[in-house]
Amino acid sequence: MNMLEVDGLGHTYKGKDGSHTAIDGLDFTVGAGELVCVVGPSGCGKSTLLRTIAGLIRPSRGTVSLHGTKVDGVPRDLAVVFQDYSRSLFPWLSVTRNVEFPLRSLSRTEREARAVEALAAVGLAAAGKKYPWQLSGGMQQRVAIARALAYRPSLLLMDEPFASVDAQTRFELEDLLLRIRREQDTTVLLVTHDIDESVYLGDRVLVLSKSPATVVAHLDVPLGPVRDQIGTRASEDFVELRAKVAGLLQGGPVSVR
Amino acid sequence: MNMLEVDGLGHTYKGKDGSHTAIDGLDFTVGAGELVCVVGPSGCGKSTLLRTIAGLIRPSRGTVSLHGTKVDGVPRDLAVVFQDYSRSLFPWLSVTRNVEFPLRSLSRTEREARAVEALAAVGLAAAGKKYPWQLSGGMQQRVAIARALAYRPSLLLMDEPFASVDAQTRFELEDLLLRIRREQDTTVLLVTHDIDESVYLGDRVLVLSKSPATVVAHLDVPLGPVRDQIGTRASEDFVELRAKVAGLLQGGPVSVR
Amino acid sequence: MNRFTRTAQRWVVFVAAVALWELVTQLAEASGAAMSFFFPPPSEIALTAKDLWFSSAFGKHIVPGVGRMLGGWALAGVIGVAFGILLGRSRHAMAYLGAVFNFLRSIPPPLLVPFFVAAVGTTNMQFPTIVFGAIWPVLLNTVDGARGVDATKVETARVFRLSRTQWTLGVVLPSALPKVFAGLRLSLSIALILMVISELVGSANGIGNQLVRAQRDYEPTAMWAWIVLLGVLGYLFNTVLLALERRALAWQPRHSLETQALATGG
Amino acid sequence: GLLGGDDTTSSSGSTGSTGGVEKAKVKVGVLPVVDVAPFYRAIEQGYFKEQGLDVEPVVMASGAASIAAVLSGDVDIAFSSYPAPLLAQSKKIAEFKIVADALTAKPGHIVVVAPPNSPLKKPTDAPGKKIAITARNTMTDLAPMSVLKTQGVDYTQVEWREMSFAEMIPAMERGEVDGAVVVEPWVTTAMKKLGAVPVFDGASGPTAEMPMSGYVAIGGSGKFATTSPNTVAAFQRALAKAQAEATDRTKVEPMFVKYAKIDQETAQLVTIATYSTSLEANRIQRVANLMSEFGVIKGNLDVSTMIPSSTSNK
Amino acid sequence: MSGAPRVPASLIGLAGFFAIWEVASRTDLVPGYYLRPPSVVLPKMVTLLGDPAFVRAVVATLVATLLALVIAVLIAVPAGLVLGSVPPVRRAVMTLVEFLRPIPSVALIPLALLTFGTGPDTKITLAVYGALWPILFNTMYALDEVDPLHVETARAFGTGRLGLLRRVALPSAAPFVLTGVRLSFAIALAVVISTELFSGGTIGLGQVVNVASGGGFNMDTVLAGTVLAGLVGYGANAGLEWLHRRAFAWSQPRGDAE
Ligand SMILES: Nc1ncnc2c1ncn2[C@@H]1O[C@H](COP(=O)(O)OP(=O)(O)OP(=O)(O)O)[C@@H](O)[C@H]1O
Ligand SMILES: Nc1ncnc2c1ncn2[C@@H]1O[C@H](COP(=O)(O)OP(=O)(O)OP(=O)(O)O)[C@@H](O)[C@H]1O
Ligand SMILES: [Mg+2]
Ligand SMILES: [Mg+2]
Repeated sequence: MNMLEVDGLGHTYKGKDGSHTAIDGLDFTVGAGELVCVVGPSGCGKSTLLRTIAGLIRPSRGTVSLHGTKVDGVPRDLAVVFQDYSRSLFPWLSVTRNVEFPLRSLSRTEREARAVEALAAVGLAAAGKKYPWQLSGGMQQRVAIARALAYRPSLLLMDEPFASVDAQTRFELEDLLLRIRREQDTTVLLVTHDIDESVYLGDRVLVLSKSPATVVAHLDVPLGPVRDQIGTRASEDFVELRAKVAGLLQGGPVSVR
Repeated sequence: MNMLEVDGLGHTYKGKDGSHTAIDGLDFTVGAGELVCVVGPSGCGKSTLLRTIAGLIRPSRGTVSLHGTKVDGVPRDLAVVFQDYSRSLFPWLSVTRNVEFPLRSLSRTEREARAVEALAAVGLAAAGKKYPWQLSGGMQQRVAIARALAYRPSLLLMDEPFASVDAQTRFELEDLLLRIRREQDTTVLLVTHDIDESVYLGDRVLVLSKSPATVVAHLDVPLGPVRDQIGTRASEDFVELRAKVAGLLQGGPVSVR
Repeated sequence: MNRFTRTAQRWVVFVAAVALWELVTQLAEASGAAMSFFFPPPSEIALTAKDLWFSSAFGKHIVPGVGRMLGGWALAGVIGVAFGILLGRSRHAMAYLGAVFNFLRSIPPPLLVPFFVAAVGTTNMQFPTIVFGAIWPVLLNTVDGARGVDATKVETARVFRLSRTQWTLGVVLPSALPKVFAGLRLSLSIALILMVISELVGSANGIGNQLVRAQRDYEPTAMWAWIVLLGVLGYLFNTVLLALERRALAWQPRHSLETQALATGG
Repeated sequence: GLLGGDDTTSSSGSTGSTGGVEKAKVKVGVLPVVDVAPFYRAIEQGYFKEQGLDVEPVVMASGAASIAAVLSGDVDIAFSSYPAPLLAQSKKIAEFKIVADALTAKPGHIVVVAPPNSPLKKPTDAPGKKIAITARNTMTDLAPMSVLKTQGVDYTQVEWREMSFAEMIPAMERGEVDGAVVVEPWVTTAMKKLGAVPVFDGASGPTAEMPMSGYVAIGGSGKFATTSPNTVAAFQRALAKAQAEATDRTKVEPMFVKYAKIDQETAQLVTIATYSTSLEANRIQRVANLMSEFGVIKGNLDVSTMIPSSTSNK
Repeated sequence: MSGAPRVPASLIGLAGFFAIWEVASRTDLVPGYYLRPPSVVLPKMVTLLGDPAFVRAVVATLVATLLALVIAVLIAVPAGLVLGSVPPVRRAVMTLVEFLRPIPSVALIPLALLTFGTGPDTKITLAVYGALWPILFNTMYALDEVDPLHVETARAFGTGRLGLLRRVALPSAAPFVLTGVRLSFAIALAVVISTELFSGGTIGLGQVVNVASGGGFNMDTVLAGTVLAGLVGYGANAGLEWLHRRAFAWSQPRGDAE
């Protein structure tokens, strides 16, 4: 069964001076345990899409269904890594407390264990006692990732989660995500600007058009469940898919650069 | 003559619970009109380096000199694109007003002309009247870039300026930066996590070590002043340099993936 | 900057002001200026104050009033924060209660005396008067702070389906806290002022009662001594509150403009 | 020259000539009480105009405020209950001159009342009881204390509670106080609203016919009372004319309603005290003596020094 | 307290308040002759508003309040900007300020009468003194909360100290400063009315109430004055809120789903 079903979804932001249609008539589904990458031009409506799925904004048109029931309000068992990661951390809580914050149903020790584990996974084992504003941009972003992972959601929405980390860390985090997805069978919807990343991570890649976003293509990525940074990226399939996505994004014929 | 001279630069953040040395004993110079890319692991101290050069924090050790005079306070003719672009925009000003903010010395019409030009250059001609919070992440980042460009500084410091835009836009902005640098003879120091980008853009690439940051290598990029996205990236020199930077960053021997 | 210069900085203006006060009043007295009777020099006030404050007046006039004032202020703080968060985060609460609160807030406390006299009687009205007057700065500032919770943080909280308490105490309250403290500091002095005003009616003791008696009995030195006592009390309570504030807001990257100034030497 | 000519001008002024007033425009600080009813009548009937005065009433909130206003020179003449200016004079704040006497207590004007079920039924009940007064060291506590003292009751054991007249009535109803010292129109009001009963009269025995209030000005070099004797005399003449008419209820009742905001019904019931037509130092001296007796004034105060030399009343 | 300007809901709230008062007064839960019910007070208020003398008094009170508020803003905002951004000055001045703040203006009335006379100067001066603090404190605290990155951005673009205050600190502090102004309006109104009430001398709502309460049970007039003061403050607050919404649309809360 489909975990997530998006049906005729559209959203228009209303303002005093005119309204702005961010997304329009989006249709797609995501199966349970799938990892779908979303790519699209800047400002096309990817963040808006994630927000509607998370139930944070009520779409102007269409529906989002989770497990067959229509989303109305924030669904359970959901975690989001926001694009604006620095603002999504609570400045009055230390890094560890930030990660522990959503885990209120757990016992204290379990909470701590989860936080320590998640922070170690993103390479921030030593930063637990610091406050968010004492961290670099990339470190803050990793705290936000650690918080989402520690929550162990069944649906994980990530909005450009690796934008601010260096290449090396990015690779490690990508592999971390793949591993966790395998282990916990998490469904992931991940927005990225890195075409390579979308192909490397995704079971499928959803290509969106310019604003208002519509679905341009829905590509399957037949690279198998286990991937590795060097082998996979060097494979012919990978290079071909990458070029395909890039071409779709440019809106022109597929060209390899 | 050297435009920028960094000499034994070190900075230690002091906190209630211990202090943290972000950078230590950095030495390098940047010639006038050069474009130097800085790469380094997340949290190594790149943003701290830019802040000391901009005179926003006083370094604990060492000096920064511009045109041979020691920096004390914010130097003139400087523009910064901050990593945390969304917070660096003023929420009470419209996009156009944000871009006009630093152009106080100009006449009103000239200010407006510059803002319109800069916004058009980053592809936001239509967003001038909106407020920053009505924009997507990537659009906000482009506003911050437009603001810095409209200022026409002689020294431009950019902290991961293209992290939140899609690949296509990123290419366009990279080329825009190269063009402006050529036309206005701007000296640019640009922090990036994208190794390809650092090689594509830079006259030189400065590779920093893990925290506390020290200079690992200072690579010349002999790709000539005019580059193009398809040709340059496909060139052998490019691929080789890219691999070299990646290797240096990993701290191990150079390996090509 | 070392401790000593900081302390010196803290007191230099105060000491200069008192010195000037002394000088002016002494000169006025010496020249026999008309109103000098009502403006005694601070040295004289200090002597009277010593006798007045540390006599039996302490237990009789100072302690009960100050106790009421502190209690009233604390209650006002709790109510103000609670309603502030409610009104700041709930459109409905604001729609229904906002008007009533704005109406009540605008009634000058002395005009409210009839209500309190009617409701709790003449002798018991001090406490409600203090609470009623001291609520507003906390309430309004809390509303402001609660409404100002950053949008991304609101969304983060909603995504993780925080419980109501966690949302209120863990997100809204901390982000409103700096503004709450601004309100609490304003309320503190208002509570002290209302303590005095409320002691004008129906009471046989209290600083306000003594102050007005000194006024009526043409004893300006005593009157000034009571006024100075209010200043001293205000200063003391404020100092304690500031220490509390520093602890509660320790997480803040202290204070942006100040650190800027320090970091760059000006 | 001004000081030298004082007496002659004032005597010529007292013959009724209006040409001699030094200051035609006079500001008078008054309170919204029954004591000033004749003053308003004098304005309404043009008695001040007859004397060449243009009198502007400035309504103050309390005797103390009125005194402060006259001290600062903001008003030329201030109405006040006597204790305040006498106390101020004894502290040598300024040279107070009593320009005119306003009201003298008659039985029923200042009364200690108690609600019907109060334990305070007679003067001897007073010790240990809570009794509401407007303020300490005013007529509201001095007069009853004096009465109690002469009856041999221990007045020091009374617990005085300070509040406004309006608050005394609900306070008595709630039993917060056992009684209250009220003056007209509140005596009437308390009886009407609460069925309050008089316990004893505040103006009886030692305080019978006690002067309650008057009009004061400031003397001394350069001050109104000294520089404008003719004006003072003119004021006295005009006011005296109205005070003399005040024995006629119909002439003061409208003033009660209009200026003291007493409702028609109550106004018809209030006891009207005596409005003095003369200014006698020895009568007012009784107030000073009363204040000395209870330690409000330290030492003795000679009220005769406070009567301006130009006084037209004998 | 700005929010959805839903008139019906706000009226329901106010109506509820008056209903409770009416019931309390009618059932003699409180002495009804003393706390007159709104059904008596509100008509009385309307009657009084037809009396030119009363209207003059209300206008006098309002003008004094507004004048005091304007003066307080002109003093407190610049002072708050300086105190909030120059730590040494802040340290030096705050000690004195903390001594002065808790001194009630009511206690200063006699001294003010002696110094400024019975004219409107007294009440305006005292009202300025009372209204300064909320504006000053909210300005100072708002400066503490200015986003450091805004400051850094402006500084990086060569903005000087004054420019920083005017172009960054002031706009980002402005919404909270306006909240301070809303607090201050009520305080200025309270001080003006209290001064009229306790000192007299000038015409005003406070004096009307004082005169009324001196002459027997005119509690209807007293309460009408009280309700009117509340309505005046309510109106002023609504105006300031409207200003807030207009001027600071950027600071409106976001992130709540409708
Ligand atoms: N205000 C601060 N107080 C204390 N420590 C800080 C502060 N700012 C940064 N640091 C620390 O200094 C180090 C360097 O931070 P910086 O922001 O310069 O890193 P960066 O190289 O820009 O990293 P990134 O690529 O993730 O942005 C980090 O370890 C961080 O924790
Ligand atoms: N609160 C808002 N009010 C009005 N318009 C908005 C608002 N938020 C977003 N928009 C508009 O909606 C469009 C889509 O925004 P969104 O943030 O979803 O883009 P995005 O795909 O995430 O872009 P990016 O990759 O740059 O983050 C943009 O054109 C933006 O201007
Ligand atoms: Mg986005
Ligand atoms: Mg950084």
